[in-house]
Parts: sequence; structure tokens; C-alpha cells
Amino acid sequence: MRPFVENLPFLSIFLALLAGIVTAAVRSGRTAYWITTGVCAAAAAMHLWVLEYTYLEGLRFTYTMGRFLAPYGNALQCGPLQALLASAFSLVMATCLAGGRRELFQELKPGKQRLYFTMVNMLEASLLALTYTNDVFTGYVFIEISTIAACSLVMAKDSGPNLVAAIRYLFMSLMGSGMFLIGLTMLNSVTGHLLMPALAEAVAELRLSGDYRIPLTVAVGLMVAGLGVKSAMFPFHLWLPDAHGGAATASSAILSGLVLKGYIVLLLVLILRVFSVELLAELGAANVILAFGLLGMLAGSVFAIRENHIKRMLAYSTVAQVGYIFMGIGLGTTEGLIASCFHVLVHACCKPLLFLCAGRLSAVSGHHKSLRNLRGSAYRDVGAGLGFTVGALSMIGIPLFGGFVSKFYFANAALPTGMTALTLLAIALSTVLNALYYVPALLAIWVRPPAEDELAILGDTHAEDLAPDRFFAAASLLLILAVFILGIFYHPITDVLEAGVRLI
Amino acid sequence: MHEDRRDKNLRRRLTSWVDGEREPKDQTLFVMEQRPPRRARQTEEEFERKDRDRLQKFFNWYPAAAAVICLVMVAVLLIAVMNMPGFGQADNPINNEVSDRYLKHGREETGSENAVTAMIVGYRGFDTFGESCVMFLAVAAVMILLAREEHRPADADTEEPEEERADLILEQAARPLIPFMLLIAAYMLLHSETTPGGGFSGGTLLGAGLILTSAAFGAESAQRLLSRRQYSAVRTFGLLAYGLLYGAYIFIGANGLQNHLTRLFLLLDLAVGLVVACTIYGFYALFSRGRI
Amino acid sequence: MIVLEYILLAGVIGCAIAAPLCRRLLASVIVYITMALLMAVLWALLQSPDLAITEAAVGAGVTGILFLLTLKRIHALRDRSDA
Amino acid sequence: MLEDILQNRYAVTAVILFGVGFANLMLQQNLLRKVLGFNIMDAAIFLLLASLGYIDGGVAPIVGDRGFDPLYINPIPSGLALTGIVVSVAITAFALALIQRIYRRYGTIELRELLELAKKEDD
Repeated sequence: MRPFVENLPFLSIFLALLAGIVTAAVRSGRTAYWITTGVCAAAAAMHLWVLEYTYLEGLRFTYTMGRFLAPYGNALQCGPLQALLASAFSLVMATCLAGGRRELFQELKPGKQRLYFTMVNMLEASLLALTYTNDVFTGYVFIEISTIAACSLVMAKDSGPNLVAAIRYLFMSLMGSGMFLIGLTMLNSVTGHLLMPALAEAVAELRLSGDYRIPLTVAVGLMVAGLGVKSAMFPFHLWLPDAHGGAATASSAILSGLVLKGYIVLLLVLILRVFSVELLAELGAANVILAFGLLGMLAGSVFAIRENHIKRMLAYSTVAQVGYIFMGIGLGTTEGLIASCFHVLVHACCKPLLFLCAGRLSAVSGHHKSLRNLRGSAYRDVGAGLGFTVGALSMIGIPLFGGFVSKFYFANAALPTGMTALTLLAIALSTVLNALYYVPALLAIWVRPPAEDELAILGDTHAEDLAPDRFFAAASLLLILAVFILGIFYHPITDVLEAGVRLI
Repeated sequence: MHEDRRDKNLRRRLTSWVDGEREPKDQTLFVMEQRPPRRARQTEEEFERKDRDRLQKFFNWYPAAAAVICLVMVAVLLIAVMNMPGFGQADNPINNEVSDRYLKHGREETGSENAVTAMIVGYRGFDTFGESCVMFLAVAAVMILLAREEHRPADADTEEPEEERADLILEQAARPLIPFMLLIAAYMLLHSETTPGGGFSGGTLLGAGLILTSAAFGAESAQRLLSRRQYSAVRTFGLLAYGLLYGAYIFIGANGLQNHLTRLFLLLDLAVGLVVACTIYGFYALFSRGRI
Repeated sequence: MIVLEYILLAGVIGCAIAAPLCRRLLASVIVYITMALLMAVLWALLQSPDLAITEAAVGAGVTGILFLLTLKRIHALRDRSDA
Repeated sequence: MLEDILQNRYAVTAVILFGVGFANLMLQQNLLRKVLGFNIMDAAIFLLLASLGYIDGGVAPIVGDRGFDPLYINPIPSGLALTGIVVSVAITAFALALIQRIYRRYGTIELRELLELAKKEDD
């Protein structure tokens, strides 16, 4: 009889799935909202308990789904890294829901609100399953769940451009999951297994014996490319600005902060557990990922400078930050992967904070999104202004904020590799480019515009928007706290990450 | 008086610098003076033209790049497939101890003679539960898109639902056909262990029977068979039953408790069949008339 | 048996190439449904009856119904050239 | 080379279908034809998956007590393909519902016109 805490990962996934089913049948949107937030908070508590259990005793456990041992039935693998990521994702999901609450209930039609929360629940379940899964085909099924749920989140606001953005997002995602599936098929035909530990042995055998070398390389390339397309790696990021720029505040916060991370975490787990880092370097995939990561860092920021629509600017900056993560993976060392995991955490806290504050700032200035109309909006909602400032400074990489620590870890992860000069140059250049579009945005919201413009803006703001939003204040406070914790007390977190990567 | 006029001037220049309308002549706060002074704000149709030719440029290089990516991918896949294990050889790496176990012990471990159904519901039931959730999600998403609010009149952009004219030929053909379809669907669902075609195809046939009644005899008769509230109840209950049963099975299995859930796999198959039938009927109803 | 497989494989490739190139959308959908049915027969030849039944019922049947309903909704069924 | 292709005829067909589907998914301007391309691509992947499990002289994996012990084919790939087919139908239905709403909203399903219309409305 295994200790009860080992059932928690499976229980949290099932809780989220069943909550998704129940919210579809619930009558009113408010109860669905409270069920969803409750489930996210409960899942966060469960994973914190699992984290405490796995980290303190320094172990990882395999949870077989049903009686059949590893290579025959499904299984979940839980270690400190998965528990930390899962608890962070659940917490950020709960705060995004709290932060975007007012705009959600304004924008969505009353009959359709409960279905929106079904999608959020299923997204939460697929995030947890992608983190914990020990089986590649289960990963594919939950990738499909998160694809449909994410597209529904994009089109929840029901305006014309959102529908076009949603269908373009759907087609690009389907290309990605098509490539992932055919890669998975080849890997299965060459190794015969679907569960990751058995796959790892077979792949190691193949690497030594050297037969089926071409199908193995193509399978690895296709799976990495498929997950890259889905997580907006540089050359495949065309769908992201429209999808994240147009969506409702809570949706774009969840989409850019969490959904992209699910696929990246699955890629990290695949690299660490199945194809070892050395195999990736041997096959040359590491350099390709590094090149795409570097290009993504620079191109994402360049596009963001040209953008004056605040949400599309944040979406382009997401492309740049995903470029950082792929650069970390492409370095081909475990320190690089640890830096990537840390940056996944930092970005999962920072970007939702930026999107929530941007949504709030545009709400108080008459739902205009362009920087010209947001001038001086920070004075109308100081909490949102402060949150946006903290998020922007962390993205630029100012010390005392999370962003600086992850850039610091990327830098010293790049030292031992052969690409040191190139990587350090790219980090420096990208930091300058980040500043070039975040600083004008900060100046725009903090500098009070001439009186007549401000009156024009105040003219078309509705009264209830200007009312203080308690939920938003709590959510942004929590995220600001998270950014500071990641910036100052980062040592306990990096120790858990190192233990997690070693124990994966 | 002189000072406040000067700093008011400074503040105004600072705000105009932030909007990039007018470059400050001399004291540049930043190192940006090499930047060319931006023209006065572009008029509407300049934005229009800029967007159109950016879109034009995008559509020039995109097809070529996409075609190249496609050709490279097909070539790579062909080479890879040529080097993969041969077609139909018994000693391929895929026919290893996992598939032998499913074939040899599948019957007593999951109670199903059909090894494929045993694998889907017994050994890898979590994939099937995930996939049933995908179907549940798809109907929910189509509901968000197409479902018309019953109590509110059809909103702006949805035209009036044209009623389905009862078609005599379809009606006469459907009258004998529907009982057989439902009979075969029931047979498939109940015999999913011994014959091929488990929960999915049985559920599809059940759904097809509902579609035929709705198409041939009009929406009212279908709603008599399965009204809107019954539909959402059956759909939610089917998936909840599957989830709870399978969750209990996993909890018992993982913790090594004594398993006294007999006939479990027949129930799981029926639940999957119900979910698939509701999904397919839901798609048809939402696509054709916007209401269940 | 082998000749039947070659005919079916050639048929599937032909239908797949022809389906998106048809000028009228209704023709594309019909050619796609024939491809799905040929695929179902192929799977029966590959000794996996579950797949054959499901592909015929779900792949050809339900997908076909959904495509035709969508065509009706976007007024593309009539002979107006909609290329 | 030729008898290699004839030996792996199913896999080669699957790759050709995947190429056709992938090209249509990326290149077609009409949204409905893009969905058609996606369906062809998915059917190709499941054909490749199912053909990997086939064993010459194998029989359908119904493990009945038929006295003798025949050679069964591998049940795993056909189980995965079964799940995959149903998933791809669900996604096709979702995409077609989106296309209907777009047609109702803009009156066209050509991607280029849609992008221009959506861009005008965006900011």
C-alpha cells in the first residue's frame, strides 16, 4: 500500500478533468468560476505537498495507472522538478482567473461562460498531465486536449479578428501535433516501446549499436520541431501575436504564461529522460535549437519595437522569451536545462502579470489598446501601473527581479560550451532590445498626458471600470511577490531544480 | 513665473518625446538622436497601404517557403521510411514482449478476447479517457460557437433557422432502417469483448441512428427521443461514470488493494459508447440547427 | 491479394491528390469520402477490423456529414462556382 | 530500389499522403480545403501507424479459443490509430464550426481576404 501522497498527482489530474465535465453541466457562470478557481487552488496545494515529499526525501516515484507495471500500462513519473512546475502552473492559473475576472464576466455571453470555464479546467488538467506523464502517447492525447482548449480560449471573445486568429492558431498547432505524431510513430516502430523508461533503454541501445540511425534522427527532429511549432519557436511564431493580442485578458495571460510552457516542459522531459543531452548534441539537433533560440530572442524583440498595440507588443516579447528558453535547451548542457526551467518559472509569473496589468490599464482608459491612448493610465489604477513596472523591469533583467537571475544563469550556463561568445552577445543585444520597447511603454503609462487628451480618454471610460477591482489587486500583488521571490530568494528554487533535473 | 513656464514646457516636450511626435531639438535625453525624425502622424490610408503591402509581401514569400519546407520534409520522410524496419516482418522491434503480453494474458487480465479492446480499455485506459475528454471538449467548443441562446432571439449575425422539410423518400427509407441500426449498435456495444468494433464504432452507429431520426422525422421526434436536458445529462453522466469507474480502478490497482470490480470493462465500453454517440449527435444537431 | 492492395493504394493516392484540387467544394468532399472508404478497405486487408469499422463509420461517415453540413451552411452546395 | 519500395509500399503511400496533406494544410487559401488537407495528413499518419503492426500471415487479434494457436498481428498500433481517428474527427468538427462562424461574420472563407478584413477591424 503506497503512501497516500503518491496518489496526489493522479488525483489532481482527475479532479481537474472531472471539474471540467461538471462545469459544463452547471447552470450559472459564477458557480463554474468558483469551481474552477477552487480546483486550481486545491491542485496547487496537492503539488506543494508532493514537492515537499519528493524533495525532502530526495526520491522520485513512478505511479502505475492500474495494476500493470511499467512497460505494459500507463504511468506517471513524479519528481521534485515536476512537482515544482505543476504547483507554479496551478498557482499562476488561479491568479490569472482572479485577475481577469471582471473583464471575463463583461465580455462573455451569459450562456457561454460555463463552457469557457470547462475549457480552463481541461487546460489545467492537460498542463498537469503533460508535466507528469511517463508515456509519450498519453502526452500526444493531452496535447490535443490543450490545443482545442487553447483555441477556444482565443475565440471566447467572439469578435471577428479573434475568430480568424483562432483558426490560424488551430491550423499551425495541428501542423505541430501532426509532426509530433509522425515522429512518435517512427520512434515506436524503431524502439517498440511507448513508455519513457523503456524508450530510454532502447534509444541508448540504438545509439551504441548505431543501426536505424536515420529513422532515429528524423524521429527526434520531427518531435522537437512539432513541439517547437506548438510553443512558438522562432520561425513558426506567426500565429502568436494575433492569437494572444486579441484574446481577453485572462485568456491571453493563461495562453502565453502557461499553455506554451506545457509543450516546453514535455520537450524538456523528453530530452532529459529519453534522448539524453549527449544524443541531442551528437545528432546535431542541439545546434539547430540554439540557432532558432538566438534568432527568436532577437527577432521577437525587433518585432515588438515596431508594435504600438500594447497586447501585441507583449505577445512579441513572449516570442523573444521562448527564444531564451530554446537557447538554454540548445546549449546542450544540464546547466542550460536548469536555466531553461528557471526561465520557464520566471516567464510563467512575469508574463501573466504584464498581461493582467495591461488589460486593467486599457480597461481604465476606455478599452483602447494603443500606447498613445494609454498615456497616464497608471495614475488611474496605481496597482496596475506598479505591476506593469515590476513585470517590465523583470523582463528587461534589472537585478532584484526574476528576469535578471535567469539571464545570469543563462550566461554562466553558456560559459563551458563552445558557443560562449555568440550566446553572451545575443543575451546582451536582446536585453538592450527589450529595454527599447519596455522603457517607452513604461514612460507612456507613467507620464501624464496634456489635459485635453486625458479628458477625451476619460470620456469613453465606463464608470464601473474605474471602480477598484479587489480580485485584480490580490492577483497582481501575488504575482509581484512571486517575481521578487524569484529575484531575491532564488537559491532554494534552483536547488530544487538541480535535484529535479538529476532525479528526472 | 518664468520657472514654471520653462518646466511646463519641459514636461510637454517630454510627453511629446514619449509619443515620438516631435523630436526635441537639442537636449536629447537618450542616445537616440541618430534616429530619423518621425514624420507627422501618418494618415489613415497610409496605414491602409502600409498594411496591404506588408500583407502582399507576406503572401509573396510564404507559398514559396511553405512549398520548400514541404518538399524537404517529404524527402526526409521518404529516406527515413526506407530505412525503417521492413513491412510485415515478424522480428520487427515493435513486436516485443509488450505486444506478446497483450496477446497472451489479455484475456484473463482484462476479460476481453479482442486484444485491441483489451488494450484500449484495460491496459492503456488513460489514453481512452483523455480521448473521451477530447470529444467532450469538442462538443463544448462547438456549443460555444454555434449554440443559439434559446430564451434570447437570434442575435445579430445569425440568420433565421430554415426548417427541415420532411422528405418523403428519406422518411420511407428511414422507417425500416433505424431499428436495425440501433440493434447493430447495441450488439456492437454489448459484444465489444468478443467481436471487433468496441465502444467507438458502436457509439458511432448509435449516434448515426439518432441523426437519421432527426433528419428523417424532423427535430421534434428526435427531441422526443432525447430532449435537450436528457442529452446533457446523458453526456455528462456517461463521461463522469467513465471517469469515476476508471479512477477507482486505477486507485485500487496502484495501491494493490483487492479488486472486486467485475464486469468493469463492459461498463467502461458502454460509457465510451454513450459519450461517442452523444458527441456525434451533438455535432449534427449543432451544425444543422444550432440547438440540441 | 497483392494486386488488390496495389489497386487500393493507387486509388488512395489518386483520391488524396485529387481531393483538394477539385474546382467545386462539393466534389472535393465527395472525393475525400471515397478516399476514406478505400482506406477502410485497406485496413481490413491489414487484418485490423476495429480500425476498418471505425474508419468507415467515423472517418468517412461522420466527417462526411460534417463537411456536407458545413457546405450547406456556407451556401456552397449549389452549382455557383465557388473556387 | 524498386523492390524496396514495393516491399514497404504502405509506408511509402503514407509518406506521399502526408506530403500531400501537409502541403494542402500550408498552401491552400480556402479554409475548407485546409481542413481537408489536415484530414488527409492525419489519415496518412494512421495508415503508417497501422501498417507497422502488420505481420505477414497474421490474423486479426481476436484471441478466441480456436484450438490451434495462430500468429496474431500486433494490437498496439491499431489501438493507437483507433484513438487517433476519433481525436481527429473531434478536431475537424471544431475547425468546421469555426469556419461556419467566420463565414457568417465575414461572408468569405478565403484566407487572404479574411486577413485584410480582420486587419482593418483590429485596431
